[in-house]
Amino acid sequence: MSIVIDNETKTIVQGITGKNASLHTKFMLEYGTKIAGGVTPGKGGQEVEGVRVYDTVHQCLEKHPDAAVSSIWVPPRFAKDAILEAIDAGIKTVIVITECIPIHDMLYARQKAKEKGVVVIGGNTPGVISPGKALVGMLPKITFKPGRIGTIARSGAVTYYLANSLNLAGFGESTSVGLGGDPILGANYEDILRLFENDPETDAVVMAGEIGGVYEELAAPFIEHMLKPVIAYITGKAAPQGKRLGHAGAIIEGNMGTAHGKIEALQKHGAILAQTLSEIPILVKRALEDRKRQEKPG
Amino acid sequence: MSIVIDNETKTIVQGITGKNASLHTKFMLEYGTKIAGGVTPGKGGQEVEGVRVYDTVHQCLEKHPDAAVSSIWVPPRFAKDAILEAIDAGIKTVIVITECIPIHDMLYARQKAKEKGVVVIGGNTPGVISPGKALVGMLPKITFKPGRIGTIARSGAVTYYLANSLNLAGFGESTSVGLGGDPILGANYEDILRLFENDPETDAVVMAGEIGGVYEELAAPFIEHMLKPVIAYITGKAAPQGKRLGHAGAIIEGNMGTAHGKIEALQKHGAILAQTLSEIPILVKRALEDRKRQEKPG
Amino acid sequence: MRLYEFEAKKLFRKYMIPVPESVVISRDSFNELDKVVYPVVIKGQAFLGGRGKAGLVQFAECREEAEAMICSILGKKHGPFVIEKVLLEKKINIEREVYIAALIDRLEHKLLFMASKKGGVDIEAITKDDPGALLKYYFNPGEIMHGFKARTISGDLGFSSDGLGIVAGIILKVYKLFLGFDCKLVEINPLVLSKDGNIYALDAKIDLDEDAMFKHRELKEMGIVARHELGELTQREQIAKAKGIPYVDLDGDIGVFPGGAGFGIAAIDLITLYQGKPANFMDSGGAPTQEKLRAMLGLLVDNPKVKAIFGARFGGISRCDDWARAIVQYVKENKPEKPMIMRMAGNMEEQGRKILEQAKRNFPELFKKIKIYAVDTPIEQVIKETIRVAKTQIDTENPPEADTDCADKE
Amino acid sequence: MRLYEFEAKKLFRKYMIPVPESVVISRDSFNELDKVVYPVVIKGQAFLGGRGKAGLVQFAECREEAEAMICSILGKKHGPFVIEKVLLEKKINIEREVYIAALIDRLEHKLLFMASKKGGVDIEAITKDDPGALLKYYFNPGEIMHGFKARTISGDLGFSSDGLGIVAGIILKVYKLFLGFDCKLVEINPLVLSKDGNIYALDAKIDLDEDAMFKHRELKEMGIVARHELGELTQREQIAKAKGIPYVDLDGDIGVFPGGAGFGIAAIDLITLYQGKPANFMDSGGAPTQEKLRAMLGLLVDNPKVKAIFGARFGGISRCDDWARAIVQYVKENKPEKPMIMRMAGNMEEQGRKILEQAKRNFPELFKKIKIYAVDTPIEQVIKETIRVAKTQIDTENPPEADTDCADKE
Repeated sequence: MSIVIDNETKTIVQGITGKNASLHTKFMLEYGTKIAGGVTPGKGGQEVEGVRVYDTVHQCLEKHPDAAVSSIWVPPRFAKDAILEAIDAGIKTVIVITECIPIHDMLYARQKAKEKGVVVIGGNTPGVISPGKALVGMLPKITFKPGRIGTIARSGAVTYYLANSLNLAGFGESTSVGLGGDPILGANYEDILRLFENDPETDAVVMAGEIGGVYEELAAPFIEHMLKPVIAYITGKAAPQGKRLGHAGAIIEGNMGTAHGKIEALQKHGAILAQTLSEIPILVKRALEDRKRQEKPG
Repeated sequence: MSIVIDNETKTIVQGITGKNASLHTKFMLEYGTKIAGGVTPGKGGQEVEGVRVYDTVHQCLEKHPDAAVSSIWVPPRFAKDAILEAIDAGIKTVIVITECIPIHDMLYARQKAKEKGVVVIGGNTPGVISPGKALVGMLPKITFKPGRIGTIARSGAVTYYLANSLNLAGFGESTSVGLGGDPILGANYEDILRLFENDPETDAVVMAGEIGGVYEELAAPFIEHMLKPVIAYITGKAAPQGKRLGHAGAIIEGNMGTAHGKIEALQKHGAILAQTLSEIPILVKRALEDRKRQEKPG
Repeated sequence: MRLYEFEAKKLFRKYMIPVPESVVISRDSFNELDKVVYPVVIKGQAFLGGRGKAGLVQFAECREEAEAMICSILGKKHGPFVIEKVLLEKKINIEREVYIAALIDRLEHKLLFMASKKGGVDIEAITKDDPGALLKYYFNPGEIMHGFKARTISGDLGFSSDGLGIVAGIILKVYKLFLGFDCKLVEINPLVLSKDGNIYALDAKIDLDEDAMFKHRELKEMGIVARHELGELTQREQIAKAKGIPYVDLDGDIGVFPGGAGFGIAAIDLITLYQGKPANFMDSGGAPTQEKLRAMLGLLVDNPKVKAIFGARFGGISRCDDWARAIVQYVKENKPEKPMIMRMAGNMEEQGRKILEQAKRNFPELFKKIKIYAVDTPIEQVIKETIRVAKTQIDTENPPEADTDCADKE
Repeated sequence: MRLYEFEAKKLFRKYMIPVPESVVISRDSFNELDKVVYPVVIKGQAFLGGRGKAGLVQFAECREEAEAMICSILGKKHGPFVIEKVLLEKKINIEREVYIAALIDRLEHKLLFMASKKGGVDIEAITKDDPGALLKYYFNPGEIMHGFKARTISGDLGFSSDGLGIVAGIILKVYKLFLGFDCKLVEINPLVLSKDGNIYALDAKIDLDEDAMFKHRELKEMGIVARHELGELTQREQIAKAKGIPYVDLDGDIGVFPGGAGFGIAAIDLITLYQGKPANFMDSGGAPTQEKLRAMLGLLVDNPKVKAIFGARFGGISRCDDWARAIVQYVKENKPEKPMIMRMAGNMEEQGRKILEQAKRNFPELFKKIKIYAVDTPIEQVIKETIRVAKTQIDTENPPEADTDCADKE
């Protein structure tokens, strides 16, 4: 079974009647993702791509009590409320596609999720894909191939480039997780690294980080305790201070969030650093071979 | 050891510089109550009856970490904050003398106390006395005599009359607890009945109730499980509907809080009902004799 | 403290909870009728429910009809209360009615939002037959209501499409008003969806917490001041309130001059138990001043209904000597003729007794109807004697015509 | 998003946090000097700290002195920022100074109130030597601060007597402002007790959350609009913002036309790694419209600094054919002369390629400087070629005089 989602996972789409959400509902269905229902307040009873729309998450769960994952596609001003609604209704994993969620809002929703033991991924995540099994979010299916490398990145585009680099070199992905580009994230690198470390379908992990925040630094100590190799790629070495680069979270604020700081922390704790995208599959290959050699004598 | 307070208990007086609080600080000290310090924001460094005043409960507890009880004498608009301060500082029992605390304020403070396992008595309690040992509040010492009857009442005056009736008949009090006349109370009858039931220094309990609220009704089922006799005296049989009789809590609202309802509930669960104050010691005596007779053959 | 429907609706408007257009009319504001559009609903303003059955809610098609109906409603009694105002509201054609309320659950010590699809009728009656018809949503004290919760409730009430969000918005506002004004209850029964697709709070019930009114100055500006939980204060109650004395007028002839509130309640019971009729409830509070004690006595002596006064002091915080001094001074200044039967015990009892005996010796005529017992006389005996004495008083002292301006209007 | 001190103090006034009387002066508002009382403190308004050391804080005893100082400060550079405004404040005689701040702790995901007795100096420097000098009080997200907590903090700061309550009041207001305006940081360093017994926020630092500004319309009324975290937007950045394009001007000559934000950041790194200089950061967002894609290209083509454009599309949500169509239309309409080296891969790659080849055939002259590689060419190679091409471009295309009105003012 893949981490986060697999082919049995039943999901909900909150904000399904929105333009992006309805388009990607179609793509998700095409990929084989099981969608139990959608939710848009006031539009209960409609259908989107054959998926029934409900007014509230509660109403959707009454009809589909086995739905365990919800993805959030609502505008940022409604994101906090939508996450809280999913938590209150009993959803166990919330994947927040919405970007630019106000920081205090996301902190609040994150806290409530922690109190209830709910996993939140995002905001501003491109989603999660277990290639060949299921996809929640807006990752393009064409980019991913089934395989045994786990990937974690904050950015959507970088998630694609990672997979593309790996695929060109003959690798594939067990699961690719987008953590999200917002400044406050539900799940962080350590949460997902932990899942990959325990995932029998994953041999190595590629994590891509970028300027802003301290999530990469926070995860670094955990890497030391991992048996599986972690290849890290950090972007933003040439980024200017005090300016937001697209992602709401990608800002260097004072000394916090520099690429240098992240690279230093990761290297110190045993991650293998890649300088360019093309270098990544080479480092993965080398790490897996090293691991094999080490295992033989032992 | 007596319930709630005894001669070793170290207490704090919040709002000590007020007129009533400073007068009763004097009386409490005369009675032998151990007062660690007083608190009035902005008056730290002063003294009241030889008791040092601090600006905050935290500052007082830094100097007197063994203080476990605090009494609250501040005006009603500051009561919620004062109770929360005591809880936050680590006080384990808060005795709220202040009366007419807004309902939402008291509900909030009560909830926080429950979360932290703090006992709150009151608001609008006349206090607690373990005769001959300690007194927290404004109960007049002259009225109480050491003995083996526990008393619980909402009202101050009724607490005195109960003790007076008992004392004239040769009884005395193990502890007398005023629950308070406000509509929302921290401790209720059941909480204190439970303490008396487990108190080796108490043989029987007299509880006085009055119109308003449902605290008497809520306690009734517990009486059935008690080994010690409970003599109950309920006032307000002749009270008008919808009018507040002195205590903020003493209002019959619709069908809630009638004396009739309380008497019925208590009688149903085995309490012995007294019609007048003079009847109380007679019923106590009879109940104790009955108990003794029952114990002999057993 | 119950508000009139028209007062509650003022608060609704403040929170943008939709109510029908309306005017309030009393005997001296009939000219407000000029503003009314017909058909109109006329509702007598009362503190109790059951107005429909009592004929206090009527529909008028034209001004003549309205005037006649208003005249028939104003001055009518509903329970103990006389109708003094009517609310005239645009008539709404009802498509659906539901019930919503925010209140304090005193058993659970939580905040409670209740909703039912069965609005417009007595909710207690409905839930007796069908407990499931009343939905309950609990909140911790101080907890805010999130939008999704309001939508969930709105959905549970059966609203969908545009109505879902509109009703959710009203639910949020009701809850905000409940928290914002420290209410004990905010109830809308019914909340209606009109045939033309609008949503209105047709009725409005609010119970305020009198003890929290200091936080809400704007209430005074809106003309909402302290009253009983149900009903206005009498003139004498207003005087007492101004002096800081908790005082309630009752119907009898025994003036009650007790110590604290708790014993005040007990005294009323005992008087009633022995077939007397208490004229009042009163509470001295802890450690009353001499001035306050004299004012308390004055309220009883000046009440023409009162034939005899029962007094009790358990000297604790309030000392017996202070109490005796206040009585002596009051009697010397006011020379009351009403008999007073009292008991004094407790703290400083001996000193108090000396003060009273001294006064009796010096002014035997003034004190001849005043008796003060000591701790060895049971309180019940003192009460019985007061009742007996009251019965011996001639009734000319208390002409029934004089009642109306002070007593509760019933 | 950092506010200027004078902007932060406007918000302080709104929350009744006491600040000294002041006026703001820029080159075109010298007449405001008429309002000033001397002695006065003159403070250059900048986005960075260390203003004292940089000579941006001065004291004037009279108008002549003030005018001279203001002239010396206006136009000065502080870090990359030019001083365009000064704040003139009544001089306060300081008895004590402390530090307080409310902020988000991103490690703990909590709200944090910090306080130190050592105010008025760089708090980071102080805590390096003496970590205990900085007191920390954590709050859950959304949690309110109770009065007692503010008094506890005030007491921990060493305030007592009247000061205890006054400072506690300011602490409460700072925290309320922090929550009320969705701030990332509200800092007062120093908060001072003056020799005449008053308390003032002498400095004021606020970082707003740009993504929460939609909640706070009044900011716009106060003249506070979106800017960089530190620093104002350039003219081109403002144009981009108006079109909904995340765009940041950088200093180089390679225009960057990437896909998402994450790869945009990576592209800047790679260009720099290979000794090129990126002219910008840009982000198309997911599934940009044709119109938006053309506007993005326009921003680069119209920038005189840009010598060559590097483009990359990983067709995912945004399909390669759409991307190709936008480029073809832009080129046909605008006939740009700048070389463009791009890579297109992923979803609908084949269709995209056909569109481009067709256009190349039909308009060979227009497309002669445009190269589009496919998935088999590593992205690094495309970048290297772009850098090489940019170096061959003659400099007349980019006369240095034209820079000033668009580029970041430094």
